[in-house]
Amino acid sequence: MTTFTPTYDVVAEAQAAGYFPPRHSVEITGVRELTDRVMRLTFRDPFIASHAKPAQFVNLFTHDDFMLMPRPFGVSEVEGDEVSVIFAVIGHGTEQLARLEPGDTVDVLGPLGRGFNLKEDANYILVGGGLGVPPLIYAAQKLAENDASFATAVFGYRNDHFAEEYVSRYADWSWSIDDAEGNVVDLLNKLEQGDDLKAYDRKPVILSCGPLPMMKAVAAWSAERDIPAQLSMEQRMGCGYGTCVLCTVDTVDGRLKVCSGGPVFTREQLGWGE
Amino acid sequence: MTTFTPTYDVVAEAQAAGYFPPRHSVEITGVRELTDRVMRLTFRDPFIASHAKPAQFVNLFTHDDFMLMPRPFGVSEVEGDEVSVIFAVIGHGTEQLARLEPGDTVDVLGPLGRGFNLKEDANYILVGGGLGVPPLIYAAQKLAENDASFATAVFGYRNDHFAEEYVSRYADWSWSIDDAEGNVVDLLNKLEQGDDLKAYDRKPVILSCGPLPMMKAVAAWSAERDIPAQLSMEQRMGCGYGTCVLCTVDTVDGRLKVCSGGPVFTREQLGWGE
Amino acid sequence: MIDSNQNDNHINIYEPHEWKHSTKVAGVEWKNPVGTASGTFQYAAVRWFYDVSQLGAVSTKGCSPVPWEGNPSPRTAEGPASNLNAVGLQNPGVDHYLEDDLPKLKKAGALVVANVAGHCDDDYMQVVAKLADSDADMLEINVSCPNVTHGGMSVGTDPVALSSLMDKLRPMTDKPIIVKLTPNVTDITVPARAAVEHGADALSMINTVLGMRLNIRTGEPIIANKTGGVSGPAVLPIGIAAVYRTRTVLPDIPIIGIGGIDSGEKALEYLYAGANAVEVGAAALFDPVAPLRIARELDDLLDSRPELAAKLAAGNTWR
Amino acid sequence: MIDSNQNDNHINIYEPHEWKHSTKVAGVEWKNPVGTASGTFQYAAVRWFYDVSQLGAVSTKGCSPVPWEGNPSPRTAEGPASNLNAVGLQNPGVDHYLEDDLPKLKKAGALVVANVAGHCDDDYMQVVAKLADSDADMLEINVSCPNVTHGGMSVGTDPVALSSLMDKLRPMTDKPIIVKLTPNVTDITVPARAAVEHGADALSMINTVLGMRLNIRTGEPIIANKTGGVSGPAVLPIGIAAVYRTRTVLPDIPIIGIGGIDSGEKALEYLYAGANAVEVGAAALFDPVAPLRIARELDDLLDSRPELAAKLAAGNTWR
Ligand SMILES: Cc1cc2nc3c(=O)[nH]c(=O)nc-3n(C[C@H](O)[C@H](O)[C@H](O)COP(=O)(O)OP(=O)(O)OC[C@H]3O[C@@H](n4cnc5c(N)ncnc54)[C@H](O)[C@@H]3O)c2cc1C
Ligand SMILES: Cc1cc2nc3c(=O)[nH]c(=O)nc-3n(C[C@H](O)[C@H](O)[C@H](O)COP(=O)(O)OP(=O)(O)OC[C@H]3O[C@@H](n4cnc5c(N)ncnc54)[C@H](O)[C@@H]3O)c2cc1C
Ligand SMILES: Cc1cc2nc3c(=O)[nH]c(=O)nc-3n(C[C@H](O)[C@H](O)[C@H](O)COP(=O)(O)O)c2cc1C
Ligand SMILES: Cc1cc2nc3c(=O)[nH]c(=O)nc-3n(C[C@H](O)[C@H](O)[C@H](O)COP(=O)(O)O)c2cc1C
Ligand code: FES
Ligand code: FES
Repeated sequence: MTTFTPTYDVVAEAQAAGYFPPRHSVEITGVRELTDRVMRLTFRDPFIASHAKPAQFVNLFTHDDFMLMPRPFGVSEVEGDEVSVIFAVIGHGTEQLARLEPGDTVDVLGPLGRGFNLKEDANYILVGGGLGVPPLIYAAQKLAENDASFATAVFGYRNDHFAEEYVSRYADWSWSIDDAEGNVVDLLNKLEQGDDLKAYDRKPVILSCGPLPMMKAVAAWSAERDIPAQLSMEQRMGCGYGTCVLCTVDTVDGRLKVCSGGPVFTREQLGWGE
Repeated sequence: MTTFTPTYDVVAEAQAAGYFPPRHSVEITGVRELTDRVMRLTFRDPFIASHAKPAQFVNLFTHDDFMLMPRPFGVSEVEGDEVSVIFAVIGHGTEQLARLEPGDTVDVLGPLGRGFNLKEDANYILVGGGLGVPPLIYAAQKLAENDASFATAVFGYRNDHFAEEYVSRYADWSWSIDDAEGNVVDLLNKLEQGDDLKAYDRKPVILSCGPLPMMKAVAAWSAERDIPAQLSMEQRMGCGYGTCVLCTVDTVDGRLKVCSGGPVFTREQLGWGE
Repeated sequence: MIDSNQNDNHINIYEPHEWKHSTKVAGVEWKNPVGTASGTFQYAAVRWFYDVSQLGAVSTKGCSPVPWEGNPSPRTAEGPASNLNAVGLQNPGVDHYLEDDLPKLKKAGALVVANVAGHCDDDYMQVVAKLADSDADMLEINVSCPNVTHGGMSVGTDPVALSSLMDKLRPMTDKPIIVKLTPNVTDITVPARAAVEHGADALSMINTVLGMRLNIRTGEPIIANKTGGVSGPAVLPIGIAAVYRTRTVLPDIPIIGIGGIDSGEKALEYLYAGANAVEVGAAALFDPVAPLRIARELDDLLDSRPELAAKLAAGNTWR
Repeated sequence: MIDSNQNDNHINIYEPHEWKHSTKVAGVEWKNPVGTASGTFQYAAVRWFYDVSQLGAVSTKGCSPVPWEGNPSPRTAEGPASNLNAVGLQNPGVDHYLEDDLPKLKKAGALVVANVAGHCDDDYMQVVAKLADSDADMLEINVSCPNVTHGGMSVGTDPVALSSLMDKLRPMTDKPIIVKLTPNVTDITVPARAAVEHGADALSMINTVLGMRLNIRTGEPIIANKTGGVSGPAVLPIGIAAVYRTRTVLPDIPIIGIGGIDSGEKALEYLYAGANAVEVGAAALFDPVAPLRIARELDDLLDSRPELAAKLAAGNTWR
């Protein structure tokens, strides 16, 4: 009986009073299985659609009262007032979210966290691995709105290249690799050799999200080349909005909250690859 | 994630193996609000429909994992393979059950307990109060199948006489009263004076279900007249099938389980009205 | 739509099954690591639902020297994802147990853990004396009952009292003695060590957690006894911590994990925490066949964990 | 369709509200009986969601003499209807608190309960010394932290150590001292009495319950610290029992009830158990505005309970 979800428009009330919307219920408008146990879920939320920045995330909540904790997912695309996330089914929570159907509702809180810094006009090299890919799709989508910046997607998948369809809509160049072929650093090296990471005179900036070992390797790769790198981290979360200090990552400035200090940290903050 | 409900036919499997069906999922086929906060819920369950005896009950389970405990309700009518219960919304569990709609599913275990003994050909006087009425409707329904017995319903309601429509389908005679007019014992006395409790030469037997004070008064009334009385008791339950000893009532034979020793006890067992 | 929920993987618990993964508790082989927890299993009720010989073991209702009438009703209330109970150990006494329940269970082929209750040391001794020559396979001493020999506190909360009780019981029988511990203590490893040092062959944990609910319409306690014991899914993390911490201190003692188990996955979690076996309590109140379903789920989960399965079969544990 | 669920009764928590039912804790008036629980409220995070001055009080994150970095990650796991945490009291220290959090909260109009952490008696003394002259309205001493002065056990589990700590802290300040007790003890009324006899003006209870989860894919603990503290709905009956039993032993001490509160109804249940006020913890993790929503629900529920409301307003309790 903890259903926190009001049936009235709590988002409008919060905004009218000058506050950020609390957890609220939204309608699922689309569900697609991209590959085995990887789902794309779309819901209608004008507030999140108009405010979310790349690498920001949303907390989704299951309808199962055994699982009260938030499930954080990076925003992967926004179309009109519809927001999409792409997620892997790894436990009971994502199993339940994977069973949602259009017309169902789900509770959401967001957008949360600090996204990528995309202010600079640059050639953003989006280095993603596995389920780190979704936020980078959204980065590509946002970058596509800015003619002065470019987006080069460099994605690594375990097997099926499930997100190419989406990223290819937005990225200026899109490359991918899977475990059978090698890892993203192999791909980066190959692209570098073929001069495929250059975009006219634009300065390269790495945006990365993926498994920890991959991101550490990417950080080292970028450090060697003195390319700035922004890395989006993952951590088990209690609240997702900065109130519980359950989601820390070790940085050169001490233990910082991933949910509000991040999820995006610079290579320098993490002290990686130096 | 304790959904115990299999999606396959566990009832058939259990029966095939010679066992009683465990908890299983059934489809709601009808929902009606009889009066303020009193609902009639119908579900399809061939097993319960063909086995339930009057005053036997079913455990219903909510879909809310906060509320794992069974909600026991007396069977109030059976039509074909559909089973109905009538219940008052008194807490969070019944609130949730009241929100079910046709096509929804609900988990059920039953039929449970020992019902009324209706073997004797007699004039059964069904004395019900409030939400004790539903099992007596089913007693009337079953008695209607036996030409040698009669059913005289004597029901007390708080205000709205919500069950008359149903009991009048089956009972040979049906009387009712509400709080504004008096209580069931007042009504019994009035009917006795008007000779309305007699059914030809049939021996009277009282079947009663209702609030404790009412049943005690009915027990006293029947004891004075030396009329046998079977009383259906209510107790908070843990399991409903006799395994936990959480549902006892004090009897002359010690503390007995309401769910499996009862819910029906004789006046003598309870030591009431002597 | 992804359909990977375990409940949708059809396990027909009524079909004959060859158990693949056994365990050993204090030298006694269980055909699988799942038993019932005391107080949530009565043969007369459960026999209608499944073949009780299919379980690893059945722990029967706490047994006292004479019949006990228990607490007045209501005896139960609900908590979020839990059940509260205050049965007060109502049971028909050890003589009835020996004449009725035990022979029926043995005839049905069950491996029987006879749970023993007492309000003073003498109660326990009387029951153990009678069970010593019985067909019960193991004894489980419930030390969570209020004990008058030790000033009303339960023996399980007082390591000195527990040691002295064990010193009395241990010489009385060669049957394996399991001591069932209460979580309502500052540090469960203290009574655990006391029990083992004074002769326990195994430990089981946890009994119920002290709790209470009030009726907000009346402002009064729901249970006649006022407080009760919390069980069911809500207590899972408490039971896991108890087993894990005890295993750290006592690397060799067999432990039966109890508390909040309602799926094969949760049973498995206890095994990883260091348990040799588990008992299922409240889940059986919500569905009679839960213990058997859980045993079958666990049997399948162990297929892909040969290292753990081998350790259990040999009487060892994951940790 | 019956529509009586409280969540469908539209309470607009953003609308200005005249609080109808206040309470008094150790002489300090709270505009309503609902505060936040320590460790689940950070002003910098919550200020975006609602006006914190609307709460009865805010209990801030445990404060140590110097910055503490806490435990490594992962720090959290999920239990059925609960959350497990092992933050390890990460906080920026009392000086930062006095310079930053506290002035901001006071400026925002909040009634501030400053929660104090320590790994030894001296830690507590240093923090209390600095808070004594601050704008904090009340102090809340968290005695659940592992304490090196007393051999690593938490002071809350040892009534002698707790008494001696209170003897040191009590003379240091005139501010009301609330002692926050851990439920991980054999009998919570024992430290409760020790705290009160040694100068506590009020008690708050419960802190988190010891628990643990393992990952069944790896067989290893989910939380880096291995064990953690269980909070959230699952612990409700444990908290209610703690308050009720303490109230029975200590009829006059103000008690703040904590544990599993996620609705006005559950807050009310604590008041019936004998609490003067409540604090809301984990519920705020699942929805930032939960404490304010609960306060509003309770304010309405108290309308129909004038006797209880009057007692609270006067600083008395239901029991
Ligand atoms: C900022 C952020 C963005 C993320 N974006 C994505 C994304 O776009 N796509 C995607 O597939 N996954 C993403 N994740 C991981 C995703 O949150 C987890 O896979 C998911 O919460 C697992 O839930 P579960 O119930 O299936 O797993 P369970 O293991 O059953 O969950 C138990 C608890 O652990 C937490 N948990 C388990 N695994 C993780 C994890 N890897 N990271 C964080 N919490 C975890 C759950 O949230 C829950 O509280 C992101 C995580 C973070 C922190
Ligand atoms: C044998 C039997 C037959 C019954 N038949 C009917 C019927 O036909 N119609 C009807 O309206 N009611 C009947 N009841 C009562 C019905 O079970 C309760 O009203 C219902 O369980 C309340 O659930 P809740 O979640 O709304 O209440 P809550 O108070 O939220 O429930 C909390 C817990 O207490 C139990 N509980 C609360 N009140 C009662 C009660 N009066 N009796 C037993 N358990 C209770 C619940 O089952 C649940 O486990 C019967 C009870 C029994 C024992
Ligand atoms: C109704 C009920 C009765 C119980 N009776 C006993 C008992 O007689 N002896 C005992 O040792 N434990 C008893 N217990 C405790 C359980 O055996 C078990 O330790 C506890 O419920 C935790 O497990 P669970 O969460 O799976 O229920 C009882 C529990 C319940 C719910
Ligand atoms: C993430 C987290 C951090 C906590 N930190 C503290 C703390 O610093 N000091 C303290 O006294 N209690 C702390 N607690 C305990 C809570 O204040 C509260 O006592 C407990 O969580 C039970 O309440 P709940 O069930 O409402 O969460 C913390 C709890 C959580 C969940
Ligand atoms: S998850 Fe709560 S502070 Fe980050
Ligand atoms: S409810 Fe379990 S024995 Fe009656």
